Amino acid sequence: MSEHLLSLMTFLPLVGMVILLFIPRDNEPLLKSFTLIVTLVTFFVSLPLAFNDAFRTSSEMQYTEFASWINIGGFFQMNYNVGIDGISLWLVLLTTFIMPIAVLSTWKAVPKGVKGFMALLLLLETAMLGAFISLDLFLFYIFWELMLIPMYFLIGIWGGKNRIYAAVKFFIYTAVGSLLMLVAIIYVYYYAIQSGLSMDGFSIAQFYMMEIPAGLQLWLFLAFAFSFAIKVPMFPLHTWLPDAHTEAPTAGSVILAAILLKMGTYGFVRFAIPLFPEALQTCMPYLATLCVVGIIYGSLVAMVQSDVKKLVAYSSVAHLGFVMLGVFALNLQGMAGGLIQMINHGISTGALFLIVGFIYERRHTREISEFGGLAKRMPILTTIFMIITFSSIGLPGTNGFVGEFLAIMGAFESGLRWYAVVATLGVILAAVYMLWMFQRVMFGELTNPKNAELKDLSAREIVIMIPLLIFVFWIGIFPNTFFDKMNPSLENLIDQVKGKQQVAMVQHVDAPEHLEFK
Amino acid sequence: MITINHYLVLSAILFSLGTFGVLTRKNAIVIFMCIELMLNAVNLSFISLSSYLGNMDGQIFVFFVMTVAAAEAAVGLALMIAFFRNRESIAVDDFSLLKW
Amino acid sequence: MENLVQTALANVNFSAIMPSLILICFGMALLLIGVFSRRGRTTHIAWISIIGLVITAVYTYVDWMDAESHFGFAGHVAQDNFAVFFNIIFLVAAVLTILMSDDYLKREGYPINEYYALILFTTAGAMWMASGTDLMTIFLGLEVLSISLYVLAGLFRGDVRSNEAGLKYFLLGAFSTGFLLYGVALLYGVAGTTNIADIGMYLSAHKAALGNPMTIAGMVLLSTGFLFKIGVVPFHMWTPDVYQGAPTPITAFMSAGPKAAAIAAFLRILLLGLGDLQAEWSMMLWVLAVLTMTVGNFVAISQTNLKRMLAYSSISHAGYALVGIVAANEIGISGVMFYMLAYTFMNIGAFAVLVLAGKKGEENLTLDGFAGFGYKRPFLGVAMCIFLFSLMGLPPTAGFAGKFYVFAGAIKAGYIWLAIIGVLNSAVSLYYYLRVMVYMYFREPLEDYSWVKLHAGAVISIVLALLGVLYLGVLPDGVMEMAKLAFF
Amino acid sequence: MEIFYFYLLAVVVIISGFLVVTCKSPVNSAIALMMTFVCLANFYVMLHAPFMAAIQIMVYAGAILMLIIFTIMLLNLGTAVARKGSHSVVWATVLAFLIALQSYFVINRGRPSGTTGEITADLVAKVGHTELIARSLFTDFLLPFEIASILLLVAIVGAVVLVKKDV
Amino acid sequence: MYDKLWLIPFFPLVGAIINGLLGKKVLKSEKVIGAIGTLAVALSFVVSCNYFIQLLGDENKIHNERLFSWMSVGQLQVDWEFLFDPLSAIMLLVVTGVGSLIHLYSIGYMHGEEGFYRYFSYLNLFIFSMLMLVLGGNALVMFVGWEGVGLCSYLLIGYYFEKKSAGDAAKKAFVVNRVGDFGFLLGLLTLFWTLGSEHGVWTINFVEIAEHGHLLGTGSVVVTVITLCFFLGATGKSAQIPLYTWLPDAMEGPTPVSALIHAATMVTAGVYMIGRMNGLFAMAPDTMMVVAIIGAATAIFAATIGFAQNDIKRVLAYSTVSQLGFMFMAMGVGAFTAGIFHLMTHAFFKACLFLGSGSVIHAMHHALHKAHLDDDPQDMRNMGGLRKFMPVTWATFGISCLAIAGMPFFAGFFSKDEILWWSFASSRGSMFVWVVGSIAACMTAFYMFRCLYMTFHGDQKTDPRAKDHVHESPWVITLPLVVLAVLATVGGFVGIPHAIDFFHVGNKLDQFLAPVFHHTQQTYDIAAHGSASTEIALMVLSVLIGLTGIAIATVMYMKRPDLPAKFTAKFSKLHRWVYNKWYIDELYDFLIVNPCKAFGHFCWRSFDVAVIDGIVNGFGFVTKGISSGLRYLQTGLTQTYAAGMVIGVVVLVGYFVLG
Repeated sequence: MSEHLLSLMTFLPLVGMVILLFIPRDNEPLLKSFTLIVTLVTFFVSLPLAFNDAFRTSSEMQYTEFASWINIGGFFQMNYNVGIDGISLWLVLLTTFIMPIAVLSTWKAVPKGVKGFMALLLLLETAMLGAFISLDLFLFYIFWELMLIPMYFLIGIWGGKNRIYAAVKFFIYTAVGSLLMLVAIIYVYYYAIQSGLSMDGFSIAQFYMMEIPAGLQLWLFLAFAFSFAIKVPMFPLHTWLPDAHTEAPTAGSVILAAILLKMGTYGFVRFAIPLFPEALQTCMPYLATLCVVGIIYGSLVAMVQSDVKKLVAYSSVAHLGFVMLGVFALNLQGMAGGLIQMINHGISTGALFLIVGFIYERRHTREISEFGGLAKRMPILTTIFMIITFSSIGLPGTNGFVGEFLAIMGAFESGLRWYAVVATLGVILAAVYMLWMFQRVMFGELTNPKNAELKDLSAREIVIMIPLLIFVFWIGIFPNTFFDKMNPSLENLIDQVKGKQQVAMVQHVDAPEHLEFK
Repeated sequence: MITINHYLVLSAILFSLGTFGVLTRKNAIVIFMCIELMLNAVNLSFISLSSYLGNMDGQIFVFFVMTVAAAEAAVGLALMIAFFRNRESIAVDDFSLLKW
Repeated sequence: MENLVQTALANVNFSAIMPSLILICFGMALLLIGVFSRRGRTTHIAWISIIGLVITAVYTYVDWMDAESHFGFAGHVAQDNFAVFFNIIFLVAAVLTILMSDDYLKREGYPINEYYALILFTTAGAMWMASGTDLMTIFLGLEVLSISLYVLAGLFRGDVRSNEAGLKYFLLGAFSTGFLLYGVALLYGVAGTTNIADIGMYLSAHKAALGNPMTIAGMVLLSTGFLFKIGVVPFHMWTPDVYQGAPTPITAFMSAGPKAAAIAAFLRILLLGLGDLQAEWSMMLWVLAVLTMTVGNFVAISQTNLKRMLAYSSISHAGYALVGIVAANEIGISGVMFYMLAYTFMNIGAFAVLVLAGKKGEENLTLDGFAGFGYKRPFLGVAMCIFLFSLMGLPPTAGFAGKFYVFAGAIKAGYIWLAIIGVLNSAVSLYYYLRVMVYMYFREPLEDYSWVKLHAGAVISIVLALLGVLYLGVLPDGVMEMAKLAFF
Repeated sequence: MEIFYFYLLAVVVIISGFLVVTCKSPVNSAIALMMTFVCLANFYVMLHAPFMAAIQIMVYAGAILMLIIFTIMLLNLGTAVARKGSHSVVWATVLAFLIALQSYFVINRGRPSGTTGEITADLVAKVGHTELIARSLFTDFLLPFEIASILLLVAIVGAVVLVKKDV
Repeated sequence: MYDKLWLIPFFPLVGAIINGLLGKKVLKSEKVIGAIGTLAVALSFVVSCNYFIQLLGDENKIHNERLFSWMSVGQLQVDWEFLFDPLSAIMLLVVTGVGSLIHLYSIGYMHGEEGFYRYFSYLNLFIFSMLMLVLGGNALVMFVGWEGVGLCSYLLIGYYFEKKSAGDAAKKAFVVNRVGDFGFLLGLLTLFWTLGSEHGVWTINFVEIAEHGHLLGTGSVVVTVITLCFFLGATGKSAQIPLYTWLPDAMEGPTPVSALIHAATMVTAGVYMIGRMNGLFAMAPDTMMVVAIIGAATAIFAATIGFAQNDIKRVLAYSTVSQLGFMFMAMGVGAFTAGIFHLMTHAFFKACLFLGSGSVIHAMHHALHKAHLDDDPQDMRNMGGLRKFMPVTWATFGISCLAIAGMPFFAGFFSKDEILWWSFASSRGSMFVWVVGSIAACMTAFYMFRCLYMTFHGDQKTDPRAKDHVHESPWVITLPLVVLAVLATVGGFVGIPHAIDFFHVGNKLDQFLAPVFHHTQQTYDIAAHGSASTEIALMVLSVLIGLTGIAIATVMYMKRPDLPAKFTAKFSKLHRWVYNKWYIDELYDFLIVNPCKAFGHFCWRSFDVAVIDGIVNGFGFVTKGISSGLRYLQTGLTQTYAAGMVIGVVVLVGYFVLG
């Protein structure tokens, strides 16, 4: 059983989708509850991962599965090669954890085509899980691209009024990056073969072993980084995000924020950085600058938004700036901070989008100016909203603090002191825009008559929020549950990268006559 | 003494004449005739080369080119007639519904 | 006299032309049956022709199994793996086309029974092109192919667009034949033979001949003939018009079968005949590939008629195929073969959807005509989406696998920039493919598409195409191995 | 002596070719084309290919051209309505000129360097051209010959399909 | 032995949760809710007392109680741990003691508010965070409390969230505090990083910092930077220049909140924090000097503003700022004990003052409400002569005024004089600081008595219709007043200065705090050198100064009530500036807030939308442009196509053959 756990977890939603297609389209309750069950089952299937103590001790890949998929002798070979370590573990769990919530959140929100909606959600889950668990670069790429399709439809069909622009922008923006990455993948593969590695598919384990001359690394790294940076999104490649978020339906935004964006950051941690450490060294200052600019810029722009969802979207840009800063710090604190911050962002921002969704379902507007004084009508929402707000501000005791603190600390320790200092300013700005928004939406007199009759959260909506709230505090107070299992893998990763960088410093690797450019 | 080049040059001239015709004439049938002219030019070079090299292949090729020309003539003219039935014209400028 | 007959018979080797032979026989049979069957009744003919094709396919498959090349007719044909692989492509194309044709022809009011015979002949011609080892055979195959296509394109004699398509195709085709022949003549003059292998041997034996302008001019002119058929910029201009004007199934067929045939012949000539000129032709094709991809994709963006848009997209796909030829290494070439097969499935599939979606006269095959189509006709909508994703080259579809191998070949051969231009182009292409989906799903339906009937034939061909697309996408290695074996 | 004859014919060919391209009325062009064919036949004879000359006359002048003229008459196209695209003429001239130039260049620089075969003028004279053609047609070129037959079949069927009025 | 420390913050937390979750639906009744809230704090007060006594009898005065690990990432090992030593012990008593009194008071004061449960759960939550801050055994746990109190003050200031001003004030408070926290974080990071990477001590535990702090080197740049960063944090929390502006606005909150948070406890966190890190600060003389100067400057600056305010709570607020200035002055000159001492006494009398004002406002509010008037119940110009209506309030208020004015043998007297003495005689002190301090003291006396007179004395200026509705508050309100007044009276005797220690009681407080401060003070020989006579002389002087202040007040607001008007008329410009708090808020808006917003707008409109998206969409447009250009090559004319082919051929052949 357990040796196929990952596959089971990954393809369960797909199977679910296929079954779903046979449910009559007009039987909406069944469709919804079926989807919910599938996602829940997936979650429970994935649960054992969390309680496996192997992660505490070993940095090895766990639950690995290997099957030769495509093998064309001489040309190339790709395998179904999956497994997880401390790095991907929590992202996988985050995915399986968020999905049921997302499904539950759409209970009333989907006006038409429930069937299609649910089917796409399930497809999306498979794609995302696949991307997180694949240890084969090619396999990763396949899932990576596969993610675009459902998201494109989710935004385009069930989105807001500007949805078409947003959907197409999202798709092309992301695809451009990944196509360049594809070229780089193929190139690095043949390069590996040419430099005499016996490649077993596109297995990253073997890619880690190869030595690439710095000049070449730079190009390849840029290709990878470009694609990941778009997904993260890092300034200045972030402009697809506000549109996509604003137009997407609630579930879409939640998944987009909570999981899809993590693909980019995860890509950096898993591929771009360990594959091309020297290139990273070269680009570090620029990348770090981008992160910091992203933090400040995102906060400033978020501050002046008039649309709640846009505001949250821009705040994501800032938060992910912290994540990337921590990751680029290349030390344990930084990386652990970055990783935990990925989870935090998933939880907090996901929750924020849910809340915005709740409000939107009631008022069908997201203009801040339309609100004010909701606190009087909906105390429960206010309380939850407040907690989430403060967690995303990074109040100690909530999850946000742990992540931001460690990320900053990591950056601080690794020669990026001044970046860290500026980033810390971002913490102030976070307070400014979040609280200002909160005040304008929740506080003040209840002037707008349309808000007078708002209902407070329903039981379902509370049920949706509770798990998120639990984790807000859990991560804030017992983050070690997560760190214990991350650290070995991270330490290993860091040693490896640092080691390579040292080697590169002392003796310059001279390439075998590498593929010439024509 | 007539060298091979004489023939080749001659065929080249004919060929370009044919091209010129194809590019300028408006009447589809005339254009087709110009194409025939081009084919004949090619035939000329085939045969001259064949006799210069002293092997049959070239001439056989011409043999088939003629067959093809005949076949094309049949089909082509049929097409023109069909078109003419609908448009009362076979001026090339008249078949430009499909564009851009 | 005796010895003449002996030598004549000595050359005969039917196993070298068996597939085309079967098709020809069936074609003639169909003509006869057509004569004796009531007018307007074409269904049985269609099915018979399919039987013929299937038999041929089976034979071809068996032929593949015993995996030995058959030569014959004094080195005019070779039924080698290469030919067999392409034969399969042609057969697939023909079957899918015929499946969707019957009801279409009836709807458009031209239930012509010669139609099927002509398609079989076309297929045979394509086979001769693929298996011909002598410029003469290839030329004749090409002509059989072209002439029947002229007819098929202009089949709807009452329809001005169809006439126009046929006429344009005919005039330009004949014109390009002129250049092709001139090229052949020059090469003949240089090498003194029209047998590809001999030309190759001659050129590699006499390096001096490589510098001979006649050789290179011959190479270029010869190529133009095939590039015309493949639809490469700047010889592509007939494509959109003809594709738009021709009956839709024919368009589907043209975009797959003949294109593949031309590529097959072209590959054989380039690799066996002109292998020593690789530097030149790969350079030439580099430029043309870039031009083709770019023009195809860019112009497709501003198209509103789907047939025309797909025509331009097929131009750009020809460009991708050229990328593999430029690479001219094992993976590149077998990539091209694979790509042609994949393209056959996805493109014919897409056209099959159009066949079903069209009203009589097909005025409604525009983007606006597809508003909300996906809701009203879910099956067709989903199928169309999958075909489009495959055309975009998204995993896990055949299109992705194909593009991947082609570009992999290019990269392995070091044509990084070509690959980059290629992927950027496919990024551009995303836009107009996505737009179709935008109309199908993101727009509210304007009409109820009540006229769309799911005819058995077309549906079968769509399903087959879907299976092909997904199979090639998920498990490409089997076919890829074949292509690899086919590479000589 | 022969060379003069060649030049004479060449001039005629070129002139008639030119007429084909330029004549207002398609009929005149057809006549001019006929002239060209005949002259070419002469060249074939000079090139020791009498049989080719014969079928040149028969097929081209006899069959194809007749067909063409027949069509012209059928569609009674008078002088082509002169929609003159003058600039197109200029371009065409330039292009045609370039082609001529290039081919001239090619022919001058390059030279046909094929492996010379055994078919010499006196062999042709001795055995007879027709027989030689026939030999190779029925031995080496059997397959193309068969294909050609299919080709004609296709052409016939096609022509019928395209032109017959009813379905 | 001290392993039950966690109970102390635990009770308020439980109280907060119970009231927060069940308050609205289940408990409902104010009695129950109030009881729970008060009880929770009272319990932790009891526990604290217990441990306090235990500590008194204990040689080892410093106890670090580790609960469980928080973050363990590489060298960063952070635990949830408590530090219980004399310093935190005293703070515990103050917080829980005053806290429980104020809870009791609130029951009466908040009576009938709809958010009653909310109020009490917030208040408990505040006590919890404050206790975390106080008990925090390492900088990070302290930071939890540090931001926690910020959060609670946000919640409580914004308690009347319908009022926009309340919302603004709350936001302002939190954001300004955040600026301080920014400093705190940076200081923490630099400290951790420097100690770790340069001296191999990876720690943020206070005890270990105190132990290894010296490694940083006295007066070194890094230690100065670190301490300055921490001090920035302190200025934020304790409303010092330049970050004091939030405190006056914070008066939007209910009065007990102002008493508890913005007078007694939270705002003193900065002082406490410096006391915690006295080792580090002592190592950085420059920082100490900065602290002293800022403290002095704040003390006098705030006092000036206090002159012209008419809102009773605002007056108190500015006096708080100014008193905090005193405390920082103390810290700055190394008089750590004195600082903490003043912190304590200030907690007593300022809490008393606020609660008194609360009682007045409460009364006024009722009166005006009954009379259906909407005059401002907080405006002193509507008061006067309330003495006869509410004697208890008047008495307690008066006592506290005496205390704050530093009248002999009231609590304020001892603490303030010790501060002034140290600032005069300490090795880190200076004449200048002393002078400024004394003037501030004088002004304090003046405006406090101004306040007293305007409120309770003179003839009543309240609207006649409301007059007879004014009456004394219920016992739950008066009881805390009395208790605090008593404390304000006798509280000072725990720290009798050596000079006037005639009965040799000794400075109990000093002795008690010795384990925390003496080591530092000895290491960096910080001490007040001077003869007892000088000290006594100074004492007399400062008493006189205080008296002068009171005298002026008496003259202006009792004997010649027309004078103030004259003055304001005479120095109208000055008065306007003072009245408008020197326009500091406006300055900040102009310098920081507005530019930020403007820049934000610029980034969004002009960069995000215009430039980046401009480029992105630009690609689209260009592509479409090219496309619609190219498509017209497709003329539909066969001969164009043919020409295209010919051109292609010509170019290719030309390139290969000629080229």
